[in-house]
Amino acid sequence: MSASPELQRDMLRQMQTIRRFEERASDDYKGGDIYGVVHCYIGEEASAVGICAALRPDDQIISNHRGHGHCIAKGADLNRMMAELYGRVDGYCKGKGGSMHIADFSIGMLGANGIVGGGLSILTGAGLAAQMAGNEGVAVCFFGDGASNAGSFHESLNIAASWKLPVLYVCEHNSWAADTAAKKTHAAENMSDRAKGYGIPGIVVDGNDVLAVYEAAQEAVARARAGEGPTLLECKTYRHRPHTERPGAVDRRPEEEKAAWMARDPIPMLVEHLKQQQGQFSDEEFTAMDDEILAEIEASVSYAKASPFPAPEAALDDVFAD
Amino acid sequence: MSASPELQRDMLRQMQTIRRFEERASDDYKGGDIYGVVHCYIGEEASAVGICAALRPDDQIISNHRGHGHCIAKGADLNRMMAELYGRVDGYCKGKGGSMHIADFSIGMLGANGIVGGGLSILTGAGLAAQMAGNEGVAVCFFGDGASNAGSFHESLNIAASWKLPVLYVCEHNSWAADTAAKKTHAAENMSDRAKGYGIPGIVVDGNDVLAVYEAAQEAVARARAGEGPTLLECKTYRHRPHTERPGAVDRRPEEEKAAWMARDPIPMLVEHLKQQQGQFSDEEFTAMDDEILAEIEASVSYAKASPFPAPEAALDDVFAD
Amino acid sequence: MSMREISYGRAGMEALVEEMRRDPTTLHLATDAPPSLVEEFGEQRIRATPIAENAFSGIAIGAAGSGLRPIVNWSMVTFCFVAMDQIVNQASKIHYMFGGQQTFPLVFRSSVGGGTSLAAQHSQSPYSMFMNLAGLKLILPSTPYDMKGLLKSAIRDNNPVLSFESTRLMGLKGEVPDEDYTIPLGVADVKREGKDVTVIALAWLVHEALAAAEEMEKEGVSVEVVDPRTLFPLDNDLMRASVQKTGRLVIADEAGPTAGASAEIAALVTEDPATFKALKAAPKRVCALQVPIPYSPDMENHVFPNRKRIIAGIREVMEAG
Amino acid sequence: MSMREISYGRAGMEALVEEMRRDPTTLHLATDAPPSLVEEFGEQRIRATPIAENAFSGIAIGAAGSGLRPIVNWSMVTFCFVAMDQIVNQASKIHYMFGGQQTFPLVFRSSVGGGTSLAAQHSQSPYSMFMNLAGLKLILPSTPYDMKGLLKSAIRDNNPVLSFESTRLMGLKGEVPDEDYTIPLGVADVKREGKDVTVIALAWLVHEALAAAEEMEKEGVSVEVVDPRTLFPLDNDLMRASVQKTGRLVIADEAGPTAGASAEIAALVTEDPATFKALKAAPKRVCALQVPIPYSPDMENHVFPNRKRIIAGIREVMEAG
Ligand SMILES: Cc1ncc(C[n+]2csc(CCOP(=O)(O)OP(=O)(O)O)c2C)c(N)n1
Ligand SMILES: Cc1ncc(C[n+]2csc(CCOP(=O)(O)OP(=O)(O)O)c2C)c(N)n1
Ligand SMILES: [Mg+2]
Ligand SMILES: [Mg+2]
Repeated sequence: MSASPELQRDMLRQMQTIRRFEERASDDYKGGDIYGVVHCYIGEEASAVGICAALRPDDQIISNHRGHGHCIAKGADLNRMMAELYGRVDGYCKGKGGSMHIADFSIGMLGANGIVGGGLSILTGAGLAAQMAGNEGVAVCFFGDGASNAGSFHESLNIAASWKLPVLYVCEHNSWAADTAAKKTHAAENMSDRAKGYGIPGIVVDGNDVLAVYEAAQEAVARARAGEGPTLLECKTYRHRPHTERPGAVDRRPEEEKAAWMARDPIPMLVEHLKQQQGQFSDEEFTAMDDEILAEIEASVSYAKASPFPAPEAALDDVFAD
Repeated sequence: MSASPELQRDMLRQMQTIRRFEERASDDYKGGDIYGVVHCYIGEEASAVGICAALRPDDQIISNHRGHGHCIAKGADLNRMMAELYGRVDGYCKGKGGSMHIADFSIGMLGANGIVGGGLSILTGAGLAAQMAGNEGVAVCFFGDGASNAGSFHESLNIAASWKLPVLYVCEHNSWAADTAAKKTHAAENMSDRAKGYGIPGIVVDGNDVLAVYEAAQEAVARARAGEGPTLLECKTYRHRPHTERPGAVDRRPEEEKAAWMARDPIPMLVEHLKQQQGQFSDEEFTAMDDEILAEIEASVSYAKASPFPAPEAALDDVFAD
Repeated sequence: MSMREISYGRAGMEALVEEMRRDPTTLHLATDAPPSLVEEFGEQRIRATPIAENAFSGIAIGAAGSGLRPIVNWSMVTFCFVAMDQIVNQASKIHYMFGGQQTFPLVFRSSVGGGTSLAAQHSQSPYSMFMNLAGLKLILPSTPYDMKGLLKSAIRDNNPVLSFESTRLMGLKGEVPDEDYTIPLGVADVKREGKDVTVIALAWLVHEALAAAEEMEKEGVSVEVVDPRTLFPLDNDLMRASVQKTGRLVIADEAGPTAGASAEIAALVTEDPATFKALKAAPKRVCALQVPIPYSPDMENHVFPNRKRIIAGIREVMEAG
Repeated sequence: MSMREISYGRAGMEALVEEMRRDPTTLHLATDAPPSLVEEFGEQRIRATPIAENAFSGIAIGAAGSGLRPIVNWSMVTFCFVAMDQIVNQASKIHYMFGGQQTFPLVFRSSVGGGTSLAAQHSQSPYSMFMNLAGLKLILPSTPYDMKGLLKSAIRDNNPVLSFESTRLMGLKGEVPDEDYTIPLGVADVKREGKDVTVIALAWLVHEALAAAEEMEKEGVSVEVVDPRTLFPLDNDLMRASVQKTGRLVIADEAGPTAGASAEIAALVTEDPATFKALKAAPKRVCALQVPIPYSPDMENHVFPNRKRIIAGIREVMEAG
């Protein structure tokens, strides 16, 4: 099913929200209000948004170190996200997690994860729980091309395939793992070629075309809901930023490669599509939408700043559940 | 290149040696002279023998928990093997290793290994060393269908493929991992289907036909020596025995399945072939060969029994190298 | 309470089966699906996994975070090193790093120790590696009674619990109540009362310590044998109280001493000023030699502590002060 | 000896580069191939690996057993948990279980500690987990001088050596000789002499202990600061001699106390009868709180020990006896 005009606008709004959220997070990180490390998803928004548009609210997702986009696409609250980045008590993790560990189990967002490949099996367990609950729930794992070379990828996909778990594995292939080019670390062109070895479908999609991602996701999700097992979906995409926002971080990627991908920015691509397909969408409308988003982001920063830092002794809480 | 008549006889001798060695090891284990655990390779001899026949003496192999066959095929000394099983000072590991840890680095046998999947990356490192030495050496990893589902399989094959390492990965697919049927733990029929995902050849061979194994191995080894990278070779085979020789161990494998494979015992298959192809080979010759082998095995047991147990305090030696 | 004699291994199985009957959200993951369990609970709840400890441990974490109560059996503890990322980076931290928003009730069972001629890769007692982490509970039962009661508590606990089960004790028989019971995590047990010296012993060594105590009694030395039973939470109070009473301490563990549970116990006891003052002699660790475990039986036996070495340790602390 | 000031991080890089120049059998494996290394040594010897720590650690073991001397950099120590099977079941046991027939010279480098707001999965000091194993050497340098000298020894050693490098110290400057030098593994260093109390401190805490010692000097308390430098071999003799001299012991470690290096040191010191007799007060551990590391800076700081807590610890043992 192709996306309705309303859905397309919603997707555009989400993509722009991710972008604006991260631009602000990057600024405030460089300004010293956000600590540790920030990995930006900018340039890859179509993947999270296209996939999550195909999900039910009670479906579950898991993310990696580059998690803001997945959180927002699954419906996370910007205020609590920003508060977490600011290290405040009202953050999603009460300031214990930071950028690499935002989670909201109440909306089926099972967490960003700081260990590459760490989320693959955890998410597969969520898929097992969905299967056992018999509620046609689906679980989606987002991970990078780098993570696809980790053992957990293999073990998880193989188990999910054997058990026909309702899981969608989304490889966001941005051609780099930190400063190492993908072509140095795997010889096969497409990660999705690996699906065959597990007896499941492997599909490549233009990860910068949110509508294409959405359609591919719908099919895979339908398969999962129908009890036919997992799919490996590979979104070819690119990050616009260096691996992290650390000032002075070098970016070893070739300029031509960057330029070629920048020219296929998923947000202008969708704006253009909306303008052409629907006539009625205009640059003015986009600007108005963007202004609303910027106001939301500003509000999230105000929320974060108004929230207190946790008491130092709060470090001792939450080691164990009751 | 197909095997010469002499080579075929050598291969038959090796296969029968493996079988007789293990029959004796099993007896002496049950008799209390061998400790811990013994995993028999009986029924799978064609795999080790066919592969190793394609190797140079300075090529390297690594094995798993079911290692006697690989050791013997690579030319290990029966006396020192038996002495190790007997836990004596003249054993390959001075009694420190036992059945699951026989190694002879001097002949390129890098060890049996008690951790499923543990040898895959270690052997890949031997392949890296061969590549860097530039001596056209090849490294061969033997592992089971069970091990193929471990993360180390994926990580190792991917790296070997990326770096074009001179490695041959031999999956001995005997349809069971201990008491769990392979069909419960992986959905794809052939492990070799996984090769495509790494951009390397994946080949299935009748693992009970030593000549077929030998020919497939030669091709893969030639590829490796020529710098063209690794191959995944899957030998379909079957063990005649339960997972271990522990008395009273249950064997959950269906009787028909066992019977079908027993009828394709690799040793009679080769004997038959020799008789038909070469006319001159007879049952009498085979019996004579077997008698010689039995005498060798008997000698290895005498050697083992004559060797002293290590002093208890020897437990403190060999923790570190100088 | 009416009692039955069952083995340590059987006690573990009973705890598992009874808890699986009690709570339909439990499920079992292991490379082997025992037929008796499959028969009772079905293939959905008794899963035979591939040999992929890292993934099936992670799957257990994810399932736990999604409302199930998985029980994983790694079999030999050494197999869990393949899964260490999931244990250390995920299971132990996941409740904390997400600010406590979700609970992860799960149990990882494994067998520890040596004495079976299985050599270095199948013989280890690495529980102390998990003690330096925060976020895992750790049980180490020494009797059928403790096994059943502690494992039930572990399954009912809302946190990841590692159950270390002694290979040497699998066949050991002991009394177990017919009725349902649990043993709270964090409560040590005085396995024998005494007044001259405290032996804090773990798992198999509890029995060696009891044998040593018998022996020493003949010489007029009264030995108190304390079994911590859980390594986290660790019952400091009981251990310290015993040492304050006796003034002497021997610690017996099947693991090597270095940074082991024995080191932690020695540190906990000596760093407490009141207990330190009460100590009449330096505490003594009676542990395995700090080597990998060798195959050949005489060498292997030489590596492990036993009642004789415990007796020697007791004599040493008795003579010292 | 002519000296230069360089940073701790730079000292590690110099050790690596000089040893790679010295020995053509060395090679470097990490998920990142630093351009400067690739330029000097080429892509054959400086390998960029996939994010597959388990395999590339195992590859290092295999390469070491086949005549090479691999140096692996895991980057953050927490990434090595993915590779734990290769470290525990293979690297630490492989020389032993094969009866010593082959040597495995290899180094695994990683950075440890916290203080960077990277939260639980990127902040840990788990060295004690490797101390309970046998078969691994462990270094933990605290100064540029020690870093360079110890890392060179590690690279030249014929055994697997884990190098734990303190994140907090990467920018710390210190004097390093121009000439080639090594520091033998297993020799502790008295970083400051004193007579009233011994502080055995690890890595970053060495500097906090030195600052604490300055402070205490003003109050007339003479503090000896001992840096073990290597956790295996651990220099028992020097540590015990220092405590026999001062009669008081504080142990400072950035890791949590439970079954940590601090527990082992406490046990080693107190179990020695002569040192035990010399102790005037219970030994005191000043360690991180036993929790995963939180993100927000004030909470994170609260978790870690520092000079203030060391001073408090010193006061406590001074007042006790
Ligand atoms: C096990 C592990 N090894 C290394 C790292 C360091 N690291 C963090 S992100 C990253 C690159 C990940 O690449 P990819 O999976 O392609 O995701 P991307 O960053 O491209 O989105 C690396 C190496 C880590 N976090 N975990
Ligand atoms: C990591 C790990 N998990 C579990 C085991 C226990 N185990 C030993 S052999 C075996 C089955 C191996 O099956 P496969 O790889 O197919 O080899 P086969 O025995 O069939 O030759 C298992 C589960 C182990 N040794 N290591
Ligand atoms: Mg990437
Ligand atoms: Mg098999």
